[in-house]
Amino acid sequence: MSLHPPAKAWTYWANFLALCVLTVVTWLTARMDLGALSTPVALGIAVIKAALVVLFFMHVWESTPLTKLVIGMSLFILTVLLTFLFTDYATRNYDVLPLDHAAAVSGKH
Amino acid sequence: MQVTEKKHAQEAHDDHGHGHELAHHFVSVEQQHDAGNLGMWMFLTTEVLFFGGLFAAYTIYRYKFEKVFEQASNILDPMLGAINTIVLIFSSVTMAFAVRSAQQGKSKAIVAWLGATIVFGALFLGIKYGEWKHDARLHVFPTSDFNWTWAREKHAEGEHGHGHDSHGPELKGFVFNSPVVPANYIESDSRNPEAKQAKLFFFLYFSMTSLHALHMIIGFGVMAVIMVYAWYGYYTPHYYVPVESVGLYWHFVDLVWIFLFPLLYLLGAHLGAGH
Amino acid sequence: MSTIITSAPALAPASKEPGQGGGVDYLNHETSIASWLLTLDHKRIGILYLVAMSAMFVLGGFYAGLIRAELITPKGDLMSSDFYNKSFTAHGVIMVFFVLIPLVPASLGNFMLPLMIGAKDVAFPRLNLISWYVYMIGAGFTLVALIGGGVDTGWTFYTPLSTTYLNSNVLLTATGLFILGFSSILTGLNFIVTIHRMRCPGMDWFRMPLFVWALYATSVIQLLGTPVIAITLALVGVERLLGVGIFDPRLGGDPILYQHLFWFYSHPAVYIMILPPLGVTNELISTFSRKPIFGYSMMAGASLAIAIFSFIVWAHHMFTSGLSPYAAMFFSLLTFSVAIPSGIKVFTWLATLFRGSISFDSPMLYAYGFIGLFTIGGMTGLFLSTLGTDIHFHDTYFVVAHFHYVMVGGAIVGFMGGLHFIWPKMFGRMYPEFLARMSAILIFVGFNLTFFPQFLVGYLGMPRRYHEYPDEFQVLNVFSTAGATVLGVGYLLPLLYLPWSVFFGEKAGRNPWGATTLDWTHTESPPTPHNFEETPVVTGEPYKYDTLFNKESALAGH
Amino acid sequence: MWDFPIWPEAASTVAPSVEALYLFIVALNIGMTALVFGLLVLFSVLYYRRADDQVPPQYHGSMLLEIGWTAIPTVICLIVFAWGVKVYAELVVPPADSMDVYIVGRQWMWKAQYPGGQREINALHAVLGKPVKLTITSEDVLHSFSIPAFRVKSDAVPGRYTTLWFQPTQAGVYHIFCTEYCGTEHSRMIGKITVMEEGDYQKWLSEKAELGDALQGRKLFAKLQCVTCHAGESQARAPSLEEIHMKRIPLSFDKGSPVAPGATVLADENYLRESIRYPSAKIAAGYQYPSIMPAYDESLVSEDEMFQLIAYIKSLKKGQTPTRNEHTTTPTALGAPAGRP
Repeated sequence: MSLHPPAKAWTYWANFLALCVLTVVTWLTARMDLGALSTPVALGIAVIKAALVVLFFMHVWESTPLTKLVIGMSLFILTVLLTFLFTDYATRNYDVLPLDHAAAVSGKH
Repeated sequence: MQVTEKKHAQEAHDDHGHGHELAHHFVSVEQQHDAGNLGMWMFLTTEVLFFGGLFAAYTIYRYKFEKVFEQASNILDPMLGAINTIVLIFSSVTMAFAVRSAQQGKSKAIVAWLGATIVFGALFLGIKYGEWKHDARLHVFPTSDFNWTWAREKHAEGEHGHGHDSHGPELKGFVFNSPVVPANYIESDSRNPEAKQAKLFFFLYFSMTSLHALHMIIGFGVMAVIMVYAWYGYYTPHYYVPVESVGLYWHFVDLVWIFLFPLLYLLGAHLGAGH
Repeated sequence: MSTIITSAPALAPASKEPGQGGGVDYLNHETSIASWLLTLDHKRIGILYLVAMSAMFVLGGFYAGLIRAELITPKGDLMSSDFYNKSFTAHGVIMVFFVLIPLVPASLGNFMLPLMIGAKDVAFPRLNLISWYVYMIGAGFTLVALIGGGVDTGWTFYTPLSTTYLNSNVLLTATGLFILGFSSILTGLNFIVTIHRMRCPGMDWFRMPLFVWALYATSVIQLLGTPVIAITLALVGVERLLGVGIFDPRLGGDPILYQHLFWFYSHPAVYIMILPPLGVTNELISTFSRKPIFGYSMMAGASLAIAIFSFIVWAHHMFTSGLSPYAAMFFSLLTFSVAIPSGIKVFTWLATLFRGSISFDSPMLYAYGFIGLFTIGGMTGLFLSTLGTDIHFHDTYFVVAHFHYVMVGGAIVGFMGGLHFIWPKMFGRMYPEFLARMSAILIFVGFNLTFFPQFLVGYLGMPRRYHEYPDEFQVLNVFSTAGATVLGVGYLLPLLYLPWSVFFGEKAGRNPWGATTLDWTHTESPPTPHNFEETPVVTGEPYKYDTLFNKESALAGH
Repeated sequence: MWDFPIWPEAASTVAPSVEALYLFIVALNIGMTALVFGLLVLFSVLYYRRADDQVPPQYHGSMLLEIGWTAIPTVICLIVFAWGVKVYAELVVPPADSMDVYIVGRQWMWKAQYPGGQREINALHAVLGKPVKLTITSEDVLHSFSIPAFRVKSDAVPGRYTTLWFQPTQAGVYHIFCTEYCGTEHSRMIGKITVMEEGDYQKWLSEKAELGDALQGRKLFAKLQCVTCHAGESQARAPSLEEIHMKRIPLSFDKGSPVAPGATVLADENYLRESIRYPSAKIAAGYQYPSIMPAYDESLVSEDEMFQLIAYIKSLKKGQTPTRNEHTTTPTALGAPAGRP
C-alpha cells in the first residue's frame, strides 16, 4: 500500500548486466580505430546506457508525462547550448560572404 | 470534489496525527510526495546545465585541438576508467534497492543498501585517488608544474612494461610539490603550442572529474543523515521522498560518469595504449 | 467549516471589514526578531527580500549618482579613472545581480504566488528561507569585494582582462555571484513546483492569474540558465588561481568562448528581469480597467515563448566580437523572434483598456509608465538586433540607453507599480495616494530626461564606460545628469512614504482595488498566517468583473 | 551651448547605407511609439471611470486581431533583418583593391603600420575616395576599433585577426575610439583619423618614409631562416609561399593532422599567422604531422613583425623567393616534444 508499488528486483539486476556489457563493448570499440566514427559510436553507447539508468533506476519508465517533459526540456536547452555554439566555431574559417565586393554592395549574391 | 477537498482540508489542519508524514501546507501525502519528487527532478535539470557548461567548453576545445586531445586522453588508463564505471553502476544498483526497500517500508534494509552504496562509492573514489597520484607523477596537473613533454615520455616508457611508478623522481607530497622537471623539458614545452592544448585537456579532465567527485562526497553526507533517520524508522511507504530523492541524485552522478568515461578515457584509446 | 465555491471570485464571501477574522495576521501573530529571521512564511520571506533589495538598490543608485556626477564634465576631474571604473562595475554588478534579477520574483512573487493559486505556502518553505540566506551570503562576499578594494572588470567580467590583467577583487566577486546563483536557482525551483503541485482545487492552468504564468516562465529560465553562469564564473576563478588559459589566447584558450557562455545566461537573465514586471502589469491593467486581459491564452503563451526564445539569441551581444559572420546572421534572425511576443503583450494591454472603466490610482500610473517606457525600450532594440546598424551602436551609449529603458523603465517601474498595488495586502495600510502619484510622474519624467539624451550621444558614437569624453558630447551628458537628479527624487519619495504608511497609513479593506483574484477576494489584508481559512475551490476564470460587482469591496478602505 | 551635434558626420561609402537603414528603423520606432502613446491617451480620455460601480463590457479576445498583431510585426521584422544583412555584407566585405593597414591594439594605445613601413600611434591617415582595409589584432586584452563617422567597428582579439574596411568620402579629421572596455585608461585609448587628398597623403608618406613592411618582412624571412625550407625551387621540406595569399590550400589528413579528411583552408592572413605561431595546426597536403617547422611565439615574432612577415609573403610573386646560401642552418623544431618518435 505504498504510494508507488516497488519494481521487481530482477529488473534491476538485468539492467546492471546490460550496463556492464555495454561498458565492455564501448571500451573494445574505442580500442579499434574507427576513424571519424569512433566518437559517434562511443557517445551512442553512452546515450543507451544513460537511457537504461534513467528509465529503470530512476523509474522514468512508469513516471508521469511531466517528469518526461522536465527531462526533455533540460536536454533541449543543453542541445541548444552545444549546437548553437557550433554555428560560430564551425563557420569561422569559411571565406567571408561573397568574396566579390561589388556583389556585396549591389546585394546580388 | 468538494467533499474530498473538505476531508483534505481537515487532514491538513489536524496533521499532528500524521506526525512528520504531512507538513501543514500540504493537503495530502500524495501531493507532498509529488512535490518532493518534482522538486528533485527540477534540481537535476539544473545540474545537467551545470555540467553542461563544462561539456560545452570540452566540445569546443576538442573540436579545435582534436589531435592533441586524443594524445592527452591516451595518457589516462581506460582499464581503470572501465572498472570505475562498473563500480559506480553497481553502487547505483544498491541505491535502487535502497529506494525499493523504502517503498516497502523496510527501514533496516534501507540502512543496509545505503551502506553498500557508500562503500562502493568510496571504492570508486579510492581508484580515482590512485589515478590522480599517478597523474601527479606524470606532471599532468594543470598547474605551473604541468609538463607535456615529460608526460608523453614517461607514459611511453610506462607502456613498455617498466611499470608506471619506477620512473620519474619520487614524490614528496600528494600533488603539487612533486619535484621540478629538467629545464630542457620546460624549454621544449614553452616552445610547443600543443603543450598548452594538452594542458587544456587536463584542466577539463580534472575539473570535470573533481566536480563529479565533489558531488559524490556530498551524496555520502546526505546518505549518512538518511541512514540515521531510516534506522529509527522515520520513513514509511507514505513518506520516503528523501530516500527517493537521494536515489535520483545518485543515479544522476552515475549518468555524468557514463558520459565522462568515453569523452575523457576512450578518446585516445585507439592510439594503441597497451594497457 | 465548509468549502467556499466561487464562480466568479468577485462575489467572494462579502468584504469583511479589516480586523475581522480574529485580527490575527502574519505580521502580528509573532513579532520577535527571531520570528522574522527564522520564519518559514512565504509572506515574511518576501518582505525580507524586499528590505534587502531596497538596501542594495540604494547602494547601486549611489554609484549611479557618482557616475553621472563625473560625466558632467568631459575631463575626468571628479575621480580617478580607476575609481570611475570601479564605480560603474559596482553599479552594474549590484543592480543586475542583486536587484533586478531577484527583484519581482523574490519579493512580490514570494508574497503573492501562494495567495494567487490558493495555497497555504510555497512547496518548500524551508528552501525558501535558505535561498534568502544564500542571497545574503552572496551579497556579503560581493559587497566586501566591491567596497573593500573594488573590482574594475565591468559587470561582464570579459576575459582575458578579468582573468589575467587585473589585480582587483575579481575572485571574491566571482565567488559571491557563484553563491548568489544558487539563491536564484532555489527560488525558481520552489516556484515551479509550487505552481505545478500547490494549486487549489479548480485552479487549472488557464484560471491562473497571468502574474503566475510570468513567474512560471521566469523560473524556467532561472533553473536552466543560472547554472551555466555559475560554472563559467567558477572557471574564471580557477583560471585566475591556477593560471590555466581556458579563456586566455596566450595559453591556447578562446576569449570568445567566455562571451558565449556568459551571454548564454546573461541574455535570458534579461527576461528574468522583465517577465515578472510584464506579469504584474497584466494584473494592474485588468484591475484598474475592470476588464479581463484580452486574449488571455495568447498572453500566457507569449510569456512561455519569450522564456524559450531567450535561450537562442544570446550571440547578438557579440556581433563585433569576431563572431563568424554566418553565426552573426543566424543569431540576428533568431533575435527578432523575441520581438514578436513582446509586441503581442503591448497590443494586448491596449486592447484590454479599450472600452474599459479606467481609474488612475498610482499603480495604474506606474503601469502606464511601464507600457510607454517598455515600448521605447523594446523598439530601440531593433537597432541592435539588426546587423547593419548594431555594428555602429555596439558598446556605445545607445546600448546603455536601450537596456536602461528596458531594465529601469521596464523592470523597476513595473516593480514599483506592483509594489504599490500589493502594498495594502502586505501591510493592510494605504499609502498617501498623492505622493505616490507624484513619484510615479517624477520617475517617468526624470527617467526620460536621463536616458533619452543617451540615445543621441550614443548615435554620435560616445562609447560606454568612458571616464573622459570629447567636448561635443557634454551638453547631452549634462541633460542626462540633470534628469538623474529628478529620477533620484522620484525614487526617494516611496522610500519615505511607504515605510511611514506601514505604521500611520489608513487601514485598507481586504480588496481596496476591487480586484478579482483569490489573493484579494479570499484573504484578509494583511493575510492570516496560513493565508486561507478553508481551501478555496475555483470554478471561474481569474478576471471577471461583470457579475454582481461588489461595491463595498471596491471602496473598503477609501 | 545649444549648437551641440546630434547627428554624426557620414564620411564613408557605407555610412549612407547604414543611415538609410537607421532612418527606416527610426520611422518604425516613431510610428509604434506614437501609436501606443496615442491610444493610451485616447482610451484614458474616452474610458476613464465615471462611477464607482461602473462595469464595462467584458471582451475575451479576438482571434483575428491577435493573428494580425502577430503576423504584421513578423513581416516587418523579416524586412528589417534582410535589409540589415545587406548592409552588413557591405560592412564586412572589403573591395579587392583596398590598401592594407595593420592595427595592433594594446593597453592603452593603437599602433598602425602602413605598407610603406610608416608607423603611427593613436592616429591614422587615409586618402579621400581610396578604400582602406584594416587588419586588427591585440597584444593583451580585448579592444574594439571604432570610427563613428564611418559607421565601422571591429573588436581587436588577441591571438587572431579581425578586419574592417572603409572608403572615406569627405576630407577631415574624425574620432577613433576603443569601444571595448580594456582597463584603467580605457577612455584614453582614442585617436584621430585624418582623411586627405591624394597629393597631401603622398607628401605625408614621403615625410615619414621608411623601409617598407614587405622589405622588412623579407629581412625577417632571411633572419629566421624560413628560406631554408620554404625555398622557391625545391619543396621537399615545406611548400613554396609564392602567390600563396588567398589561395585554397588542400590540407594533409594523415592520421596525425588535426583536420578532417579532404579539408581545405583559405590562405588568408589568419591562416598565415596561425601557421607561423603553430605550424602543426593545419598542414598543407603532402607534408606530415607533426610539422618539422618550429613554432614562432610572441617571444620570437612580435605582432608587429608578424605583420611584416605576412606583408612579405603576400608580396611574393613567382620565382621571387630568395635562394638559400649554404651557411644558413635549418631551424630545429624546438616545438616538437623531445619524446617524440
